[in-house]
Amino acid sequence: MSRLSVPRPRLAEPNAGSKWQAEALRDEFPILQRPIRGKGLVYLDNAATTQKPRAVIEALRRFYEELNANVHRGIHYLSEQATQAFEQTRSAVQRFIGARSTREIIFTRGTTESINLVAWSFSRRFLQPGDEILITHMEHHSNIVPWQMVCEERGVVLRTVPLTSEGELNWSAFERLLSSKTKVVSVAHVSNVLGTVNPVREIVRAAHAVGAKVLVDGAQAVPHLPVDVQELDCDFYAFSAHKMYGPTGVGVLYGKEELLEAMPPYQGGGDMIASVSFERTTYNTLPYKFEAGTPNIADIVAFRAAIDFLNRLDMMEVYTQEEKLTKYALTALHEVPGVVIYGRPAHRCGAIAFNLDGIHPHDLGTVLDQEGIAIRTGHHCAQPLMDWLGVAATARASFGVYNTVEDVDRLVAGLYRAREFFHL
Amino acid sequence: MSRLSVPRPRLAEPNAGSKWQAEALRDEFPILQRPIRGKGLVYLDNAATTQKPRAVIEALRRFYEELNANVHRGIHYLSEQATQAFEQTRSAVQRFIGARSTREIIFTRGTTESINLVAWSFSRRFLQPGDEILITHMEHHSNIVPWQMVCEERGVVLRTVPLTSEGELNWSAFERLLSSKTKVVSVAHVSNVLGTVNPVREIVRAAHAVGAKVLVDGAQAVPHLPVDVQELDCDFYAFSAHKMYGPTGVGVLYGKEELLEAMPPYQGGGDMIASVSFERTTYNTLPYKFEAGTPNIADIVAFRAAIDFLNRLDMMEVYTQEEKLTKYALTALHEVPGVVIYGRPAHRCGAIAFNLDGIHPHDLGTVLDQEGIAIRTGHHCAQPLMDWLGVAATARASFGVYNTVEDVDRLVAGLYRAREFFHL
Amino acid sequence: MSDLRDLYQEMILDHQRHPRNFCVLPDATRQQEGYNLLCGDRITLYLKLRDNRIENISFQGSGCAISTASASVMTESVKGKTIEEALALFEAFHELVTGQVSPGAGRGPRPSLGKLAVFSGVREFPVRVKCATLAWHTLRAALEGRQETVSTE
Amino acid sequence: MSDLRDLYQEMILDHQRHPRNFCVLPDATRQQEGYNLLCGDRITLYLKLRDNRIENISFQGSGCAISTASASVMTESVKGKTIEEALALFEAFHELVTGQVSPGAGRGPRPSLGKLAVFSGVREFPVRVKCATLAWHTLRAALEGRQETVSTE
Ligand SMILES: Cc1ncc(COP(=O)(O)O)c(C=O)c1O
Ligand SMILES: Cc1ncc(COP(=O)(O)O)c(C=O)c1O
Repeated sequence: MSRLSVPRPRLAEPNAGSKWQAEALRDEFPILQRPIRGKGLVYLDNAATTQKPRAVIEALRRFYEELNANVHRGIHYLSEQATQAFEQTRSAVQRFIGARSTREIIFTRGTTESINLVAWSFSRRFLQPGDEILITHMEHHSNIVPWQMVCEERGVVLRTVPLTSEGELNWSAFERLLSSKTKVVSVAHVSNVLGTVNPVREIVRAAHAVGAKVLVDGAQAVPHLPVDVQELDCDFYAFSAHKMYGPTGVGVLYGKEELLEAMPPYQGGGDMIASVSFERTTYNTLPYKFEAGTPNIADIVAFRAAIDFLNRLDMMEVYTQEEKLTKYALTALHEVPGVVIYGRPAHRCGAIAFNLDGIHPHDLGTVLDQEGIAIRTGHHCAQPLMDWLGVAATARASFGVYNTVEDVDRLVAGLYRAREFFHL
Repeated sequence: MSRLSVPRPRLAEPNAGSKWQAEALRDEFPILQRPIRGKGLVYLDNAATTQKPRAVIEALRRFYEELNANVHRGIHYLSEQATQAFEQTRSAVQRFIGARSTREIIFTRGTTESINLVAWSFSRRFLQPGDEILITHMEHHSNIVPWQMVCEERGVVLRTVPLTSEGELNWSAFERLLSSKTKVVSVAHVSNVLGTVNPVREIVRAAHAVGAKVLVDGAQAVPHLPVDVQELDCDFYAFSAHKMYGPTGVGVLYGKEELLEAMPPYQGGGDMIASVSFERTTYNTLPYKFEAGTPNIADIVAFRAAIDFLNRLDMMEVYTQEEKLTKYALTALHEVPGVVIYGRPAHRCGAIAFNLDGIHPHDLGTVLDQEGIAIRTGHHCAQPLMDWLGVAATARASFGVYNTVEDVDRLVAGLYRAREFFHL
Repeated sequence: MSDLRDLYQEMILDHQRHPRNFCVLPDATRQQEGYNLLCGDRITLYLKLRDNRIENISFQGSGCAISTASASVMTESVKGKTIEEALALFEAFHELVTGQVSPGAGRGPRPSLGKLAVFSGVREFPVRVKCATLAWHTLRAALEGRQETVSTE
Repeated sequence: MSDLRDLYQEMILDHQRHPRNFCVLPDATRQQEGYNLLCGDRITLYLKLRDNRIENISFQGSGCAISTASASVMTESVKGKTIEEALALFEAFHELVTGQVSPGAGRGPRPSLGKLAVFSGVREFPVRVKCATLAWHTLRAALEGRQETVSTE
């Protein structure tokens, strides 16, 4: 294949001096050892969900084999141990994102539930008809629909910040849309399609200047960047464990304590109450006020192994290494005839959205799948962004810590194969 | 100890002709092999959460090592396989509880979330100020607080059916409270404290006669009884996987299709929408309309192993064997001086609540824990029931399929030990 | 890639590149939207029905090779057929691509599939079944006179 | 069961069976409720403060052996002490039962624990720490003049 005669960008060279090698991490991920359709798995669907290191899978097994019990109310040994392990994850999360206190860390099912919780509870306490909520044109459905529901219910107005032709937030439009009516700005830290990293610190500063609170959808940021919520000064930060090498069914909502204190509870049930009578029910303190019912105990305990894993890698190093790989991939993809890459943000990470002229992304996905290459195709739960891009769907390759230059090369080879197959 | 000279009730004899022996099942539960405080574990806290058979733990491991991917939107092999496994659990649940269609099976985090979903969504569509919701005095907080929240928000009135001195639903009071104002009756199938089995079929019939819908909190029923939602004819049925040998973080809401169709979605986000634009968002079909965001995929897949396990045991046989063990335990506990057992329902299963005169349940719990015996002590998230019983707290022993006559004997020996220890 | 060639037979690629009856039907008596959640594909179907018969049919929209070719071949296959014949053909097609008899299937003899047989490879690609059946689901909705947009998944 | 005897020392059992200062204080200047979510235990504390000093103190309520004995020994220990002395004693007690210096702890020398030392066994029973400290948390709230019910957990 002629492509291979093109000299590789220098970026592909082994990272001398880096703390770890993506190649070496692959051993820790059992699924990467398994053949898919007779070939080695090239997993480039990390923005949908990441694979899990052995340490996480083992932590799950160990919990069920050695500690399993319900938490918070038990006096017996297992319950005490399970509660301790459970709360240790909360502390680990608190440190991982730089929150002030474990009271600010609420466990949910995922980013989607975290955003719904805020939309529901914050609006009940703080929003009046005529108030405005500001989102952007690059949001995931999870950061659109909950706000639409709130707007419909409470007569609040949803406004949308347009994008530049680069696929970045249009800052002057943002400033124009921001006003004293704006009560909430809810924005992705990193776009799950374009990979755009939004200037969250600046957004927060501008929003706070008009008295608005800021929710950051960090689903695609936490796996790729060092995040410090105090530095960002955001009011809420939402993310999912399953996108950062942890188990499915666990999400985090960080919220500033004084806001969470002021907000009414979301769901009612066990654990979130201090006392119940038919006359009067009083609610528990933070964070339990927002955690009704038996939580996803085992997965929350195992989530800690994922955080330990990322801490060991060092998030700054994760960012640096993935940045190199993304640049390599962008260069390599650009060379493939007919490839269109969506968005050219100055600051990006995680995902690359593209199409191959003359091949529907869905057909491309099927061809690549036959080669053992897993990418995502479709609207990526971001239909308004698709409308803005003027396409029904795109292909998307998204990276994790175990992805290598070879993975990118296999993807590129797959694209050539697809062109050939469809007689292009 | 004199107790041992009392001849054992005949019930303790090996169950000739039964399909399986609790003793034999213990091998399938790794945690039961581990010593607690130097002794074999006697786990009698099953109403809080059950232990997990190896098949469930293995299913989790296998999912993460072989199939892990996000569901519903992926075109690649892993996503296709994960989606298939995920939907197979839905079918297994549908068959397990006798639902008409998989569209009636919604996955949640647990019973608590299932009830919150109905309280929120049903009330929005169907409840007017002045309407009444009827619960009972034996409900778990999860079946009280969500309704209190709805009542406060929508001007609906919460009414409570009192209990008989036996700890059963006071039927004539129930009939008196039921009226054309009643729009929802929400009732535990089995009490998590008294073990009372409520006459759900009769409740449904009476409620339907006045036009009310019935939600059954089945958290403590599904692990112990054969449940057929079509036979019960209830409108909603809620339960938790973690109380029926499955993983934490998974719940089920069964709902009649025409009701679910009429109800607005609960949370907004990915998967629950058909299309999103800033002007107009349309919702997905059932059951996805109620499943926003990435679900707890791995645990839902592994949940199927728990259902297979229970199917293998046969729920009728589970019921029969546990009934014998419960009778044995009741007889044995009654013989211990100073034991007070709460409730004497004619039809019971699962849990036995009791106290030992002169010893606070919490102290009792600590003494038993030193013997490797795990029971629960406290209000069991049923404070109104505690108030009705006139106690702040009770001890509770609750059974699972792996509990044996020896477990009960160890509990009883522990009670004697506690009496001795506290100089009674 | 032998499996892939089973899926994308040459006739399918040809219909994708040159879809037949790909136009608006000015004298259509029915029009129906279809939408595939998975690919984001959309199709609009135009039908001219007369005396219980599909006198003319066309489609428009954008989609993947499978859904475009399926719509194209479908229009050719059902043109001139009665409603009953068209529905029976859908059942046969559904069985072909899924390996399962469709829930509403009648008991009569299966009609001959003709050209539709080129879609037999879809059976090995379960996630593509929705692409292959989108046009057909849309057709059924149109024949049953439903109003709302049909969506698969 | 040697561990158990460390927890339930005879003096604790004695105070549980015969709690001291277990009554309502008619001339109390402050009254404070405390509540332990875990056991469902409730305590009401009555205080007579004069010139920054706990002139008299009593309690009522129902609880487990640890919480009852702790409340009983506490009333004995703080009676006659100044508010600062009582709070310093709480810090020392907290350290005794948890092994951790309490967040608000001052830097001065630790006061002598006296009888309170019988609660040293609690440290090995983390879930019982809340029982042992309920009375103390309630005392602190009373001294700080807070209104709401204190709850541990
Ligand atoms: C009767 C009853 N309802 C509801 C619940 C709540 O279940 P979960 O905590 O799994 O949401 C429980 C469990 O404690 C229960 O026993
Ligand atoms: C930017 C963004 N926000 C929100 C979500 C929703 O996350 P989850 O499905 O885990 O709730 C995702 C994941 O797809 C995402 O990429």
